[in-house]
Formats: sequence, C-alpha cells, structure tokens
Amino acid sequence: MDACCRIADINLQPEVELAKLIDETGATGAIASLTGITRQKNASGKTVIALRLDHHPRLTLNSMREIAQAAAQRFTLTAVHVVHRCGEVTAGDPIVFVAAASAHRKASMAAADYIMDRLKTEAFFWKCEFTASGGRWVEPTSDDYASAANWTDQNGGN
Amino acid sequence: MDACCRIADINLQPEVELAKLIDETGATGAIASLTGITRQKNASGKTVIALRLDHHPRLTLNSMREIAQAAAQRFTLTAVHVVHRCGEVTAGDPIVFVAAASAHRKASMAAADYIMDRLKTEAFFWKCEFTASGGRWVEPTSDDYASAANWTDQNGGN
Amino acid sequence: MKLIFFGKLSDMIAPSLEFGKPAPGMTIRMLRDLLSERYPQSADDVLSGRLKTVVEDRLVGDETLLDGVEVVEFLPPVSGG
Amino acid sequence: MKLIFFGKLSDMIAPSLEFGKPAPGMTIRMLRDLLSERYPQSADDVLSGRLKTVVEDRLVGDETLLDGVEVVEFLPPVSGG
Repeated sequence: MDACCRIADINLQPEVELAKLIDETGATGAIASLTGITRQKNASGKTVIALRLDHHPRLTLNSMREIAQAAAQRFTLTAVHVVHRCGEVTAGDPIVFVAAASAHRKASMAAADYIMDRLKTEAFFWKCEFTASGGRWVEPTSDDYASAANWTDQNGGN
Repeated sequence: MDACCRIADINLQPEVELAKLIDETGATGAIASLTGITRQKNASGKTVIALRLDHHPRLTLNSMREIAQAAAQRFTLTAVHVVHRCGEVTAGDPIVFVAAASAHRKASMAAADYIMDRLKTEAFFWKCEFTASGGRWVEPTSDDYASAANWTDQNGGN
Repeated sequence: MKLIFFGKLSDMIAPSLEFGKPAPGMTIRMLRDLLSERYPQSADDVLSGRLKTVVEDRLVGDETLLDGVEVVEFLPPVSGG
Repeated sequence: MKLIFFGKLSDMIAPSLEFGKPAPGMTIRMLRDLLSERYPQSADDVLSGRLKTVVEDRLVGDETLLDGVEVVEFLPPVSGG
C-alpha cells in the first residue's frame, strides 16, 4: 500500500481528496477522515486573519510519509491520504486532511487520529498566526504533546 | 444546529456530503467523517453481489434524527450529516456516511463513532445480503451491541 | 387489523397481511404467540426479546391491548451502517 | 558554513545566514551557545531542548563536530495540523 502524502501550496479540497481515496481503496469496509479548518479565533479569543505555514523543502514530506506509513502498518490500512497546506492559509480554509481506509471502522478512526496527533507534534510545519496585532508563532500545547505521547503507550492510546 | 439526515435511494457520494457539511459549518475547528463501504466478502468469506436495505417509511428517518441530535448535544457539534442508503446497494458502493463538525477534533471523532455505533444497532434498517447462494438477513453482531452499549456507560464509551 | 413485517419477517411471513378483527382482550403477546404457531419457521424471531412492535409509530409493549388497533408493525433486530 | 532557520527563528535571527568556516573542534552545542549570545532575543529558543538540528537532512546531536559541515538547519518545535 502506498501512503499518499502531499503538501498543498494552494487550495486543499477535502472532498476531492476523499473521493480519490475511496476510488483507490475499492471495497474496503470503512474510511475515516479528519479535516482541520483554520480557526477564526485563536486561543486568546483574538480574530485570526490568516496563517503562514512554513515547511522544510525535504524533511516535511519525509516526516508526513513516515507517520502515514507507521499508521498503515499499525492499523492495517488499505489506503491512507495525508494532505497539509503550506504558505498562506485564510481563516476558515482547510489546513489539513487525513483519511484512512481499513477493513474495520475502529481501526480506520484510530489511524486518522494517530496521524493527526503525530502531525501536530512531529511533522515539520511552523505556523505563524496573524491577527490585527501582528504575527505570532504557534507551538504545540501540552495537550498536543500528551495526546501524541499516548500512542507510544503499550495500549495504543486512548 | 440542524441535524441533516437523509435516506438515499440511489447513489450516495461521500465527497459531495463532506463538501456540503464543510460549506455549512464555516470556521469550525475539526470535521470527522466515516464512510461505510459495502463489503465484497461477507463474514463467512463468501462474495457479496449486493445488499437490499429495507427501512420503515417514517420511523427510520426519525431514528436517524434522534441519534444525530443526541450526538450534537453530547459532543457540542456545530454541524452533523447522516446519510444512509436504502434499496439495492452494489458491493463496493458506499452504504453510510456520517460527518460531525466541532471546535475540537476528539469531540468530532467521538461523535461520528457514537452515531455509527447507534445506527448499527438502533436505526431501522434491515440488510439482506445476496451471494451466489441467495439472500441472507444480517443482524448486529455481539460486538456491534457491545460497542453501542459502551456509550451508555458513564465514561462515555471507549 | 393489518400486520406489517420488516426485514427477515417480511420474507418468512409476508410484507403485510390482513389479520381480521382481534378478539376482545387480545394483547401483543397473544398475537405474537398466535403468529409463532401459524408460521412456525418464524417462531424464534416472532418470540425473540429483540423483536419490537409498533402501533401508530410508537413502540408498544407485550401487554398492549389490540382493541381498536388498525395496524401493528413488527420490527426484527436492525442491521444498518 | 550556512545556517538555515525555520519557524520563529527565521523571524528572530534570519531565514538563513553565512556563518563562515567553523573553528576546528566546534560542535553543534558550541554553535548554539554562540548564537544565543549573538542573538539574545532568541536565546531561549536556540538553547531549548526541543530545538532540533539537522545536517544533510539528518537530525544530529549536540556533540556533533562541525568540521567540513556546509549547512546546519535549526528546527524549533513544529506546529502543524
């Protein structure tokens, strides 16, 4: 199985990605998808105008592939898509899309969740959030780290 | 928030449903979707040609709405879509689509999972599976019942 | 009184049938017993604790009286999703 | 030797800068100390345990020697998703 990973410098259309994955996967049992939308309010309640997403020219895609392939193996996926925006992302626009296909729903859901947790803390993206008072670089929260760390427990996370 | 529930007697296109929900929900944080595809092999490994899905003319949609609204309240959703096929469904075709939007990813995922668990055990659909040896009516497995029962525990399921 | 059957019961008995006027004092439980005798191949399903019975779009219990009831619907365990 | 900075460090220091030839025996740790002195506003981030350093697309540790190294990349904590 090929993990299909992509960094999208313009429009990310979750519906197009989902259609592609369903097309690829054939008669598998279940497909779980997660779409992240750029929030219009940040953690302090300020209005976000846009984000700028920096990435590394080579390591970012490598990190996405490594995460997707680990998920494919761990959850016996039949297909997996990970698409992440880069560049300027307007508030309200999709920023990330993850979909996983498996014979079993709980496995496909766990895979999508696992990928998203690891993307947040391990994929090489840097997010600068622009509000009326300028730009601010975002870092993972302690919740993000805790959620990602769950998957390294023996029980496979929460 | 309106729970958008529908019984589709022809083509169910998960990508179209996802696009509609994203459009509706505006700048919410996360959207989780689950697509169920009609399996080409049944539990005993026989090739499934098609399913016939019977439903009740009124109670089925009511049961879908009740489940979707319970999820919306329980998981603070900003939008929810539940679409279920009826009639003849060819193996390999989508049979059910659930999507939930919420400020938080874990809530939207839990909501989609909750809806799917309850659809399997409570929504008024009856599935007859056709193989080379004829039709066979499907019933929920003990796993299906156990999975749905989890949500009535105080901790809100697994 | 009309009886409507869903799922496997629609194959085993009929999608619907005309039962005639129920005897005074007849309950859902008595109707289920009667159907299980008349359609022995469906007995397990008609008597199952998982069978739901519906009158005027509401689930009704076994002790419900059938006097004046026009339609009873029989819903075996569902299998959606 | 070229230094490349990502995320907040690209704003605090520069997207990239030419450092010159590293002194013999110089390590990543020594380079980080030096940057923290030269760019005090970035000291917390340059010295943070969460900062990753990369040479030839591989993560390298603090004791790595810089002799012959052409590019070092500095990756602060990521924030994707």
